[in-house]
Amino acid sequence: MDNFFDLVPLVVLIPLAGMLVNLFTGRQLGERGVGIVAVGASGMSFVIAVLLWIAQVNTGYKAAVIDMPILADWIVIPSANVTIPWAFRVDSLSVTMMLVVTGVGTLIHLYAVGYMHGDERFPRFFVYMNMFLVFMLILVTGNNFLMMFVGWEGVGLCSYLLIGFWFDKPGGAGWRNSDAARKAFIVNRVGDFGLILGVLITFWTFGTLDYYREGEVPIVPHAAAEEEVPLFAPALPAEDAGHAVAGPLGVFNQAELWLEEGGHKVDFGMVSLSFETTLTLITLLFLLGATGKSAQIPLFVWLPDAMAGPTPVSALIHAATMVTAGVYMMVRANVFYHAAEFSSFVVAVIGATTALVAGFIAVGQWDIKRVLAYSTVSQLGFMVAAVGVGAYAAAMFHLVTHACFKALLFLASGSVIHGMEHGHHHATHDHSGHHDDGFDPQDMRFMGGLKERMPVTYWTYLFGTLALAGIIPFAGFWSKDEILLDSLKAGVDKGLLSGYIGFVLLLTAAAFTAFYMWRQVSLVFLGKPRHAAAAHAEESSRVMTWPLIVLAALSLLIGFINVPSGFPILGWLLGEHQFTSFLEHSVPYAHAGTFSFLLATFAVLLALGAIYLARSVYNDRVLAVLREDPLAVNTRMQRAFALANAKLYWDEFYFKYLIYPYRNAAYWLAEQLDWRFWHDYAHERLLRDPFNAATRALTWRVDKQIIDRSFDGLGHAARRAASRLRRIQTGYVHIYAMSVLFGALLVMVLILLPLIRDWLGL
Amino acid sequence: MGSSEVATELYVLLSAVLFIMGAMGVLLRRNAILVFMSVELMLNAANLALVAFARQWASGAGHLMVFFVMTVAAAEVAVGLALIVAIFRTKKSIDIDNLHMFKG
Amino acid sequence: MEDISLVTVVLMLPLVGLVLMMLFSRTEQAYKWGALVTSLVTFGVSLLLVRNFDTSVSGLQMVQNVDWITADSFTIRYYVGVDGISIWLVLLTTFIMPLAILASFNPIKDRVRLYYMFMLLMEWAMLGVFVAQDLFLFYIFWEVTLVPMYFLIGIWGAEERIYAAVKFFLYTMAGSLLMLLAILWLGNEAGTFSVPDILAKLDSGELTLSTATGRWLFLAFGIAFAIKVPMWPLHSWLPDAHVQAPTAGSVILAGVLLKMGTYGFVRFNLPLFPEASETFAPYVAVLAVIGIIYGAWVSYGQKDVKKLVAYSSISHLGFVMLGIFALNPAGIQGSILQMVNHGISTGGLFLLVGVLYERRHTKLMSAFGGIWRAMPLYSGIALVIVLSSMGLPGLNGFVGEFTILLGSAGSSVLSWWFTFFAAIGIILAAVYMLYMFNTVFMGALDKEENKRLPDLNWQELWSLVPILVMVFVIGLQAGYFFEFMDGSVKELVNYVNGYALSTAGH
Amino acid sequence: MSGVPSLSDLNIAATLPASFLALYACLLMIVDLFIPRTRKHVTAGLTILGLAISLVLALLPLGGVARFGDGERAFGGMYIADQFSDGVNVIALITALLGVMVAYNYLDRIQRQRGEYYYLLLFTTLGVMVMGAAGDLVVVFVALELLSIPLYILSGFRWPQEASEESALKYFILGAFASSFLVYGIALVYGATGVTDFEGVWRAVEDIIAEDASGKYLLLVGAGMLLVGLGFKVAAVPFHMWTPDVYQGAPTSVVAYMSVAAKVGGFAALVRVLGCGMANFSLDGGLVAAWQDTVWLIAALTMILGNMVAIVQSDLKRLLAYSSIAHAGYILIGVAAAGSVPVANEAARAVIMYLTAYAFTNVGAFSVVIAVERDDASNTGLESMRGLAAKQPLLAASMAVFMLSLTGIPLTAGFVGKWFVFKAAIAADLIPVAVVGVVTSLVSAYYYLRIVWYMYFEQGEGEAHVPVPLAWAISIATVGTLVLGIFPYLLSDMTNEITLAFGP
Repeated sequence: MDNFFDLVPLVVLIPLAGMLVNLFTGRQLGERGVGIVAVGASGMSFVIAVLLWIAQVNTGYKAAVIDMPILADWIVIPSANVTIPWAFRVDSLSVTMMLVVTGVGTLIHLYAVGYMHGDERFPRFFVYMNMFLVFMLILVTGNNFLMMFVGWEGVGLCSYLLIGFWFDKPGGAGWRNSDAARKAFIVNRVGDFGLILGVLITFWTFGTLDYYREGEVPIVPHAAAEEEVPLFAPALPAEDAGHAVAGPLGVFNQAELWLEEGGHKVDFGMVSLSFETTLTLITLLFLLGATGKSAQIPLFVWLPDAMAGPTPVSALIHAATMVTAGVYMMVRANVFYHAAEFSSFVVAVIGATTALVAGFIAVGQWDIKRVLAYSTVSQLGFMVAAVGVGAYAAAMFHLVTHACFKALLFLASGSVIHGMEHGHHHATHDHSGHHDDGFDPQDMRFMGGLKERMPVTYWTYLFGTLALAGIIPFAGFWSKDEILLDSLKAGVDKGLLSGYIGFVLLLTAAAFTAFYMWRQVSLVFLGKPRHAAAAHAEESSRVMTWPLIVLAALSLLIGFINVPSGFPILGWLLGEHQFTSFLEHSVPYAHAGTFSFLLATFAVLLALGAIYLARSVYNDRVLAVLREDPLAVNTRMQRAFALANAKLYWDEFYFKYLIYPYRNAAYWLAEQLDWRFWHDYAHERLLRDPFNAATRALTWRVDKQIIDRSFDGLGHAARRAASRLRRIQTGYVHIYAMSVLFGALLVMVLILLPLIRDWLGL
Repeated sequence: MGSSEVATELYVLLSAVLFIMGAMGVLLRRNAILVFMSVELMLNAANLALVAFARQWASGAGHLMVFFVMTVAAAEVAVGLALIVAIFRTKKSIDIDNLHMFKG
Repeated sequence: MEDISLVTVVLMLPLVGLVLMMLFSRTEQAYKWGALVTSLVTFGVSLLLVRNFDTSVSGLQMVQNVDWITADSFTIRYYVGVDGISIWLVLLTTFIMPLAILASFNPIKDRVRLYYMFMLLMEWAMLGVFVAQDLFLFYIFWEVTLVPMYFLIGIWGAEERIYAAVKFFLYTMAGSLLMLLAILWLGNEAGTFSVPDILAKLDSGELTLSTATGRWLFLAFGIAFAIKVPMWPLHSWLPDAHVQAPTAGSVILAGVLLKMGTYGFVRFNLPLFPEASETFAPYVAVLAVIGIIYGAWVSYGQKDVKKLVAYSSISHLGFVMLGIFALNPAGIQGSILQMVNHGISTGGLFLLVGVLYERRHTKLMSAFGGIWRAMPLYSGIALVIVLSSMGLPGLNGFVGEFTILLGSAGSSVLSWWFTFFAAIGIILAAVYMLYMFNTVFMGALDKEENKRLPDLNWQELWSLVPILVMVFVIGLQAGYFFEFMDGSVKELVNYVNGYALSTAGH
Repeated sequence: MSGVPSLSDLNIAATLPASFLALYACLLMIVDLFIPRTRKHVTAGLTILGLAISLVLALLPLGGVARFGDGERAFGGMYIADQFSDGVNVIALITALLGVMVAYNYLDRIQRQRGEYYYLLLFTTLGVMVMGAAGDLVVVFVALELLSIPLYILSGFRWPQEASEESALKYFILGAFASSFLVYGIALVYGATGVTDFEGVWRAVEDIIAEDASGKYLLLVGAGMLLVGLGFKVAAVPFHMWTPDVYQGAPTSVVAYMSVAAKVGGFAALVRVLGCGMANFSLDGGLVAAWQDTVWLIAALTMILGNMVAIVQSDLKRLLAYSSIAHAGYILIGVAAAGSVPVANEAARAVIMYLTAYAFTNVGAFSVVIAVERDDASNTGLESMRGLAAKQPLLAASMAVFMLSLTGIPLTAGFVGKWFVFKAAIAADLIPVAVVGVVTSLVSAYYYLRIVWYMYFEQGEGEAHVPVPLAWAISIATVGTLVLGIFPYLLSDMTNEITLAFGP
């Protein structure tokens, strides 16, 4: 089964081929052909991922580094000891990500065939989608940070293109889809700035960017390996004793060795830092990258706007896969984060805070997708916080489960939107007199009662909601519970402050989650239709509902892959923490979650309580009469609601203090400083004009007048001396002669100057 | 050198005075012919100096030079007068102050 | 007389083509095609340079070294050759020229013959700059590039063309005259103008430059190159020249001409004045980083697409300068590659702007919007080139920028702050590039006159496709390009550092 | 010196190009009497023939093909036939050839087709040649007058046109005035050294320096006077003021010729007098001549004033006049460099290179002016250049080449000239003046480029009149400018062995 590993390039190349086929022949293929190619490419990629998984299992979770076919090494500078190859890494972590990306991706592709039906840019959409798969898979399969960066920015590009897919759709109030797209790209770039700096420092610290070299296995840390026999003994080449900068080891093992050794200094060109400081620096910079891609504070602002893209995009890119790249990256760098305590603290706090803040904002949103977007931000906060408290396995676990149920929720919401649009079309068609009342198919205020009209969507949506809310036995319960428990344990067992902070914030966030999700369910599906569109909504086609059903099933079941140890019955039935064991082979600091009956019960009760609360606030009776949010009219809650509704004025803050100043400064620089001052004033007033003045002076003053006038004067004087009393006209010849004479005097003075100086004793 | 002989310096001084007088003449006179004669005066001042130096160095080169200067001066006179005549025909004036057709 | 080297052949081909064209071509059509064929043949032959290049040799290859002017106190040689530093720039030149010529087919309707003559003259002079190893020869080519460009801008440029042409000429000449003095001074001391000989003399101690002298000479050369680059704050000629030049002129300006400045730094300043290079490195780097951020910032404030692209060059070349003065192999190799990358992507951007200008005769961004809908092929290509310019990984721009940052981060003469601020430039690049892309290509197609814009015609398409190909080739396979320059750069860096060591020993 | 030299001692063969031309000119003067007024093209043809023969005779020794006579000295050291004088000969003759070509049709157009023009031109040329070969101050003086007097006449050749006459008289009076300075300078040098031949002066200077004799004051003043006299001829600031007026007033064909010829003569003499005679005249026993500072200061002044004033000129002839003043400044740098003994030869070569470049370029530029000038001497404003490129592409291209050459852009002769001159200046450690040189070159670029942009970038009438001989002259000038620019070694190799110094 070893040779299955060699298939890994295909994971990337098949979607690439699909993309190229659709790019060049999309117009000829027609919708059906394009759909087959795109979904087929994605599906085949999934098959390869499954094969790789099988290969992993069969080879005892061996990792492999596979070179890219056709392309040789990417950046190689022998004299600078830089070697950055195109190489894939197959290990349990990358295979996990591959499975998620291609698996969920295929379903969403399939769904999108239905969703995008009839769009004039149908082929282009699938070109982008396949391109996204290409980059996402490069991101997760690359064996070095730079390849990851390629994928990292590449998915950012796809995100840009897909958010702006309907770039010419007239947007409201000066904010267009293309602006949302641009915002996403630029905010991400801010994160990438951190990431690339981190990569640079990583390179100069280790002399390489490879995670692990070919044939190298992760050194299992002694701390984590206490109770277990190390699965793999470190296979260190003998000559590595000296830890050369460009050592034959990948970055992680190198770091492990240096940490063990202690006191290692890293020499950069001008500074020398202790290795621990360097790691802190690197991890903080990586964190900046992660806050961009995984939408954490302070860079999460792009994600809600990203909902301007078609819904499958929101599901695939902005919920299930791309946004988790930051989490993947930090898990990948778990060796670093484990060693960098301060950074981990920051990570935990940022993650937990984001989870809470986003959860809070989600409560105040009207747009069905926006709620989900903030929910995504919040859930990503959970994952990031998990990384921060050292629960790498839990973070990945939540990543996987979240991918399923959040994709489901988005797709289902897409189905709702589709249905609403259909209903609206139907309604306006039927009642020609019906005039538009600012209808927005995504605004939940126009919905209600869709449960009857769209039963499949309703039920799948319900599954997703329960999973997200963390209701046992849905997937979300297992992963969220593991994160909560791990952070509590980090606090209690290891005495980490971040653990306590994380636990409290995340628990609160979990309650918010359940609340806003049930608010959404109530507003969308329950009660009576509040608008003609909702009343006429229709269930989506089967190509759209089937993926929903599959995902709903996954949302229910996927949690069982990592049943915590100590869970009654299920643990015995399905095996305990299977997923963690799988992951451990590539994530040295992954550790299995245990189970706390008390906490689990508490969390579930909390969620149920929040659901109850939500239902009691958003009950049918109230909604039937009120077009406003019940909270907005509640005197005690309305200020909080307004704050949530305004997204905490986060965007406004950025606009006021960053974007407008930057833009205005740009105008000022461009028009005033560079053009008016430097280009015009400095060159004309300070260079050209004085030069012209000098020229004029030389021409009219010196060449004509000084010589003219002074000689004129001289001539007068001379004439007076010669007792010539009559007025004498001057003529040019005289002046010229005078100038010759003057010149002669000048020459005399000049030529005698050294002698004159001698005489005067100077 | 006998006491009756005049020192070379005095000749040179005289020639310098003549030269300066000639130069002043060029500067002050407006009649082309007078200007021209002033130039001749300057040349002759140089001649005087040459002869004086020739006497001092007791070499013939100075004398030789004087002959050439005189010859050339004659040639110049010829050309100069021709020009003056020509311009007189055109302008009915040989006032060199009237020669200012050109302006920078 | 030794055999004629391939470098000479490449160098002289445009001239041969020019002469043949003048002798045998009668019609304008013949001039067009003659120029295109000549430039294509030159490109083809220059590919042989790559094939014959021996990457294990760090010095000059395919050298031709003939005495040209001899005098008792000095000699001047026709001394040409390529090494790892110059070969890609030669290739860049031969690559860009056919594209520029092809892109001129439609827009140039006036004085066609003269135009193509100047184009070939331009190619010849630019190639000369990159292969000349004698300072006299170098200076000749350096100055000669001014002449055709002066005419290209002045005759076929836009409204303000005369002002731009004269400013371009005077600005560049101002710098190069100082360089002329430095060249004369150096040649006078060394008794030769050939750079390898001077280096050998410096190395053997036969010629020594005092610290002060070295610094003065560095400045004299440096200012000339800095104007050409152009480094902030000497950039004021650039927006004029780039904006007013005809499309092909802008392509050549941005694509090749600016590289002469950065190339000059690598070729002359570093090896000839190593001490001064190390001393001035932080100062140059400060200007470079200011340029990166300033250029990007000012680009964002532009209303005219062409001006935006022009200012972006200041930012991009700031990166190149930063890499050069990191004074380590990664930085310098990154810079050299980035010179090529900038030539390709900014050349491409100017071609793109030219396409728009051809159709609408305006370059104001506000005149467009939603072009993607009207011209999908064009916009798709534009997207790739824009991304390449803003350094998307996997495309060429990224490799260069990354390697430069890698170099500057690991530099022993530059502090980390340079890398930090330069990296900010990457963010800002996205800001202005996407601003441009969004304004011109995205958004609603709401202007009536834009709705029926025809997509690319075949000349435009084929002038862009090679650029597209190179964007990917370099982006994915930069190692191949680095391999060629590695030996030469390594030697250069050793030389510079060796000097530093020897002075440290004193 | 004493004793009557025999004819063979005179070594007349060494002076072949000059003596041939002298004889030929005299003969032509007689022959011309028998050529009817309507057939003056015969005179022109004969002039060209004579010049061509003389040119060949001058080129043979310069090219190292043949050397006439026995050694470099002729007429007892009065005439020095070395590479420098060969160089001057060639330049003078080429200039004269071009001068005849541009004149022929021009004279027809202004109805002054007379034989005198041609043989006066020959005499002037002879004067230039002899100046370059002068081995004695007396010869310098005589040659200077031989050069000047015909030029006075030629300047007034368009009489009774007032402008022409006025310029002639002006030139004449001021020229004579300056000559008297020269003569007085000669007298003083003679007074200080007791000799007039350069070799003698050189020796005497060594003695004066060695003894620190008071003669050095006399010598310094004498050198200064010589500088004044010759500086006037080359139009150095502040003796330049006649130049624009005379250039504007004189017939353009004369200007084309004399702007070069007078300069070549003046500079040849300056190099001979200062370089040959007094390069060793250093007051502190060093290697730098006492007059060097003065010369380079004048050079700097000349370059600055010439270039800056040229900018505001609106008449082509005046502009070129100021340009020619500026170029005198550049060449003076070379002369100044000759004041450093180790650099003297290189500097002399630089002067030759520059003068050659200048000859082709400047005659060419004035030829273009002749082409656009109307018969009534109008249309010489800068506007006459507008749109020339569209109507007269070749003429415009030539003019562009000349302008680039005057600016000093590579691949033109002007650059080579500047290169050599600046090189010499740097070798002589005259960096400040070299800096002034390059900075003013930049300034000059502006007004030269303006002519180019008028021709190429703007629309206009573009009227021009290019008869065959003028076309030939322009072509030769263009080709010469380019060939010298591209293959400078053709000339630099020929002038490789210029030796000025008499000293050990």
